[in-house]
Amino acid sequence: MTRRSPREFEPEKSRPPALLSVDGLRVSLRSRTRMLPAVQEVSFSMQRGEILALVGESGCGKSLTAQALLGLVGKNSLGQVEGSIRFKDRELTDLSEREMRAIRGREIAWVSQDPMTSLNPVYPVGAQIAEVPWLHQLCRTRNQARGVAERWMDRVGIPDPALRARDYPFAFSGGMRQRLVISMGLSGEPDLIIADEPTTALDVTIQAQILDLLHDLRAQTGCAILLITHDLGVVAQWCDAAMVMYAGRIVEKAPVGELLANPTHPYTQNLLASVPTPGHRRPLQPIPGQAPALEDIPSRGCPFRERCALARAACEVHMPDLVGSAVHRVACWDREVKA
Amino acid sequence: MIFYIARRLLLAIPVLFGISLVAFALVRLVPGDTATVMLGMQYTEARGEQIRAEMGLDQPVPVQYAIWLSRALSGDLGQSGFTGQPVTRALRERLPVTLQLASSAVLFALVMALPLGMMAAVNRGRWPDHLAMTVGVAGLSVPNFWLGILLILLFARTLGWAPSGGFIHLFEDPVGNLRTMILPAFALGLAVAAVLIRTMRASMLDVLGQEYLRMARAKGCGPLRLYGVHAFRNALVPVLTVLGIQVGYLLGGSVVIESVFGLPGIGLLALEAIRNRDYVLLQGVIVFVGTAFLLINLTVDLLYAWVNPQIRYG
Amino acid sequence: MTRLHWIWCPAVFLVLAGCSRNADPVPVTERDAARSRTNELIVAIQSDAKTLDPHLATDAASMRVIENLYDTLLTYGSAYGTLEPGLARSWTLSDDGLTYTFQLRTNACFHHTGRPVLADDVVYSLDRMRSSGARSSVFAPVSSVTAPTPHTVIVTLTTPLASLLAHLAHPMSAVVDREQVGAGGLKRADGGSGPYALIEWKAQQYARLKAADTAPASLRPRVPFLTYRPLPDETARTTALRTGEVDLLLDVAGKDVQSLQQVPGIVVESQPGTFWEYIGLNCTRPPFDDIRVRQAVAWAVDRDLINQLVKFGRATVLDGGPIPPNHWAYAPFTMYPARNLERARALLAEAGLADGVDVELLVSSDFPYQVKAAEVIKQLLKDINLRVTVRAMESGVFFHALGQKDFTMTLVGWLGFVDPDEWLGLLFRSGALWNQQGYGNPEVDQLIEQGRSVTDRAKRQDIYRRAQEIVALEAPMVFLYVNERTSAHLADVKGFVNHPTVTTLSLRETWLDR
Amino acid sequence: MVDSFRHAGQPLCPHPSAVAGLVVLSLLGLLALFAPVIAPYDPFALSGNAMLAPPGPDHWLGADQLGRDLLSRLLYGARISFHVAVLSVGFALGIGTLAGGIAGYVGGWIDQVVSRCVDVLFSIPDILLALAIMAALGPTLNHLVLAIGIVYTPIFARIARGAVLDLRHADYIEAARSIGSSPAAILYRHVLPGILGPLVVQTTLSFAFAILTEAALSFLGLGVEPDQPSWGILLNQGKDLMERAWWIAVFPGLAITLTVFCFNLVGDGLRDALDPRVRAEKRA
Repeated sequence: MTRRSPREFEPEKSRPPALLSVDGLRVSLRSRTRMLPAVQEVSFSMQRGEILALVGESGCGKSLTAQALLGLVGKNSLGQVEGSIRFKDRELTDLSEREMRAIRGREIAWVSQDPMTSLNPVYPVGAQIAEVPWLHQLCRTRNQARGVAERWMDRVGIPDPALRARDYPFAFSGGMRQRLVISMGLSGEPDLIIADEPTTALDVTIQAQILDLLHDLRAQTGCAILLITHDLGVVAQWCDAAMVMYAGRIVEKAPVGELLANPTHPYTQNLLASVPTPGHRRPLQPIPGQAPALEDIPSRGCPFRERCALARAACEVHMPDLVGSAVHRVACWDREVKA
Repeated sequence: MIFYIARRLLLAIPVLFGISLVAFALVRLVPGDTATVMLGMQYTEARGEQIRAEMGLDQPVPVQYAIWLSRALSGDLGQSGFTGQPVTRALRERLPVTLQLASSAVLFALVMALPLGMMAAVNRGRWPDHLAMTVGVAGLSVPNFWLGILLILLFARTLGWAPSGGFIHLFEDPVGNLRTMILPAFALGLAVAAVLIRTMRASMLDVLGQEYLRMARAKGCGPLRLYGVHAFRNALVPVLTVLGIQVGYLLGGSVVIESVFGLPGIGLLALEAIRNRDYVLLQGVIVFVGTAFLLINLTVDLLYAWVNPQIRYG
Repeated sequence: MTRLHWIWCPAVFLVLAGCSRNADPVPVTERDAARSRTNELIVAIQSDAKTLDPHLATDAASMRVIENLYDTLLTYGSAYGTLEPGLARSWTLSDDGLTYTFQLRTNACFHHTGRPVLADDVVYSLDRMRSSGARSSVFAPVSSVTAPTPHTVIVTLTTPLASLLAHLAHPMSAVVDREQVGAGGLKRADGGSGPYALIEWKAQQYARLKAADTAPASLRPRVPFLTYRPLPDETARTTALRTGEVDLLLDVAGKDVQSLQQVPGIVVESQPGTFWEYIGLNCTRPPFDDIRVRQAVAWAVDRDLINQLVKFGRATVLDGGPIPPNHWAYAPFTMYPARNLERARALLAEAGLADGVDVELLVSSDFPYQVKAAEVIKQLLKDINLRVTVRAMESGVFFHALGQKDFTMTLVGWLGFVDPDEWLGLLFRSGALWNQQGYGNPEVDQLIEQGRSVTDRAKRQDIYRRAQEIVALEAPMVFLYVNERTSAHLADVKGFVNHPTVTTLSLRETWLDR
Repeated sequence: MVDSFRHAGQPLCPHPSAVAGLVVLSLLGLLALFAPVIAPYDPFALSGNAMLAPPGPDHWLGADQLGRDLLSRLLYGARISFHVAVLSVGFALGIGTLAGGIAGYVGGWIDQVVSRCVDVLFSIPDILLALAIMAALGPTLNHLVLAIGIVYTPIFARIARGAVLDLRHADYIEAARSIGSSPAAILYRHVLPGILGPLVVQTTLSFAFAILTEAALSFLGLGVEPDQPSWGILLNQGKDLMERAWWIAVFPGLAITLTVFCFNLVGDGLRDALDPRVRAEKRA
């Protein structure tokens, strides 16, 4: 908990208009027989320069939320997106695919989960990075684009970029590749970067380097970062605020300090309890059971109740709303008890 | 890279040796020999022996093989027993036809298979997919000689759009040449197209699930760029491998197709050699075709390396 | 970044493929000098020539090309059975019938060397034919050939040979250029002095000829270029004629005659030919060493049915001897008027084969109509318990097997040219080269000898009638039918004469009305 | 993550096309088996009246030049096709699997020899090889079986060798070996089931190829006795009569196409069902 954002956290209402505000986002996936709701009732907003974490176990709908923001689901028969995504005063759900394309990479960039597979193996990396400014007409010539690419490679810490731009992805180590992916995201000079578990595939020391890099770049360019992770340590160290997601729903949302100090939702509490804390010797408590598969998510009631020690009759019937203070909201019938 | 090629070439040597051995042995199992066929009804032991002696066929078989092999190594495949023409010259005369036939068939197969396979993968489970898969299975099931006959009936006999056989040299009459080649190339290429459609679809499906493709979409690539640039080249890698394997089919199939369309290529040469019991020629053809097959596969591997940079440097 | 060069790879491949044409030594100018559809006659043939050496050629395709490249001492007249002067402008026969004296034309020159054709060349060629050629046996009675003057050739015989002139007129009795023979053989080269000279022969594609500059103006063919295109597929051949890709088909299959006749702009000419087909029965091997078994086959075969099914009824059934009705030596007798199973069974029973026997019927796969006929015969002979297995072989191996008498039963054809000796002497004389049935009857041998030495046509007719009766009765061959000879050409091809034999000598007088 | 969701809840596809192929094949097999009962005519019976008869009430699929009933000939031809396919593929399967299995299991110089032989046979195009073998042996049904069998042996050898090599070091094989099972028992009990999947798939697909090759060889005149109603021979006989009697060439071609098509469908279905690699890919 050493690093904090330069700006202290402020209540939402007093801040300038949000960069991104998501309201009632619902993503359904088509199965053979019906539409399965994979993401439900997701609402949040982000400011410029903010690093927001989206936390949860794998399969809870984090990545799907991110892809919905990029308009990568719903434009085909596989899924359907409902709700509102406002980005810089534009309603993204109303945009055509062509308009969305102009936004992707240019205004909202994506840094993907697995650097090992995110780079196209058959093209030199420089060309892949240069593709972004070239596609979005940030440069007039291919040479300029190449220059931009090399500059970004340099900025993300790749030595000798002019030479290495001509290399193919397999010639880079995992950490280097993630840097390349990040530089690919940044080369369009976006306002929002969605980083989908950017460090899971890397080992711990590299992890820290990459997150430091993201952090620094945020400071330099002022872009916002939506960091998707399952790692609370990462959240604690690098993020401003965090949302905890379970079975497609946001169950708790708070500034990072508040969340860590005062976890309210039983799932959040369990999550924290299952992570070792340096300096504190206590037994780790794994969460009993496992997150439900998409088709097993109960159609009503709280999806966590099966694994929750505090489950009660109400949990069987209704999903609690996300309520609470302006900064700390939680969706649990037990919150009154806690409070 | 050079080491890679050298290694591949070295590995090919025992195989080539084996091919020559098989060709030599097989050809000698064929009842009747060049002398008997040349003399036909006028065959007598004495004259047969005389001709065999002239052609060195009176030597013990291992000796014949040794002599033949040593000459073959210096590029001399001997002389056709029947026409007296050097085998290499006969091959050179016929090669352009087969080469043109095979490459036209490949060209046709690629032109047909790559877009269809891609469309099928992109529209998985919908009608373009069903169409492509039906072509993919049906194309493999239609006997190429039957297809050739039907094509002749339809386009040559009924519609009169193409000649029903024979060969016109490319440089003598390019249009005529194209007209003589188009039907056989189609008949020969359909099965290859079928295989390639299936391969292209499968590999495209594989590629479409890859992270770098989602990454490319997230960069703002449109479908053309996405499929045409990012997915295409990756999907091509298995297609090339399969194409290399198909060369064997092409060389074999050209025997039948050349016979149906009366194209004077290597395949027809092989049939003539069998018909005339022309030992030297037949073993020359088999060795040549086997070598060509190996070399083409080597080329395909090199192409493969070109498409897939990891191999290039590895 | 978008690298699409690979698209061009196959295309480049294609072009390269086309580039690797073989380097023929013939200069391009000569190859294509002003050749066009108005001065080129294109003839479709069934297969490519095997050799251009007249003395070695035995296949029809080779003969077709060769006969227009070479001169012979005499040639066939356009009326069947007549002979006309060729290289020899006149000839005389000594009174004892043993010495022929030929006076040669003085204006004949070899194409390749430009040398005039002299008596020495004739001597050389005849000696070459007698010693090693495919037809050496027909010249067996020739004791010597000499050239007393540059334009006189004397052929001396040991016994009179009535058929000598006809044998000399055979297109393969050609006079060849000795220097060309020495220079590497004639298999792929032109050593002739005939009306056409070879420009280019590309295996399986074409053999291209042009009117020889060396020929005297009066003998120059009217069509400057003559091209032979091998089209092995029957369908491809007729299609090529319909689309005008070729001008002339020399052999039209029975099934196509009717449909081609209906095509406007195509002229179909048919007449009885001299190519006849038979079942050969090996008289040296059981079961056909027994004359009764042979006769049983002759009675069991339904010639009309085979003719109908295989030849579309267009052939002429041979129920007597093998010489066809259009020939002067035709013998009007009937030996097997109709299929008679009772007789056939009775004969077999007499031979102790009432339960039948297994036999193999050898045919050449290169002649599909003979394979079809064999299939029919298999079914017909089933009725008398002769269980036939049809075995088809490529013609080369097939003819070798015949020559070695290594067969029991075969179905094949024979092309008679002009002299009856070519029908009977070559086939039925004991020990004759083509007598693969191993048939021998002293009386027949004697008749054949007589037929050769007697020059009077009426006498010969009687002799050959007797011989045919014996042969038909003893049935070393079961004669089936003689084929129609049908040619088809575009209507603007004029002056071509459809000859009963395979000869195409009239190409010299053919012209194009374009 | 979309992908992991994509096919969730989708039941394992039962391959309707493969089932259809199997049904048609069984039907064809029955027709072939009972051809003598079903066929309306003796397939060899000549008839001057029926010569080139078009399809009609007397001859459903018409008659050929010798007046033989085409339907009857096709039915008997199916017997030849199936006979050749089953025996030749059986030969290839037996010899190939044995050779490949031993090569893979024993390794060493035996493996080298077998592998090189396989390479050599692979390098000669199948039709050319079969042609040369047929020319060497002469055209009979048994030789046809042998020639096609030899041509398709290397593919089985290669599959078996690859599979055995993969399995040789698999844990359960090591375990079996460590408890002292004999090599034969290991091969039979452990290795064979492991390589069965790919072999079954290849067998089915090879049936298709074998039928095509038989037809091609017969078409080129290097197949069985020329009066036998092999589909390739029927086609060859029909090709010159296309204009007068299209049915002689069209129906045998359709028969070949249908049969091969069905074998291919079944083979594809089996591959999807049996090959774990493909199954995994499909899931992905």
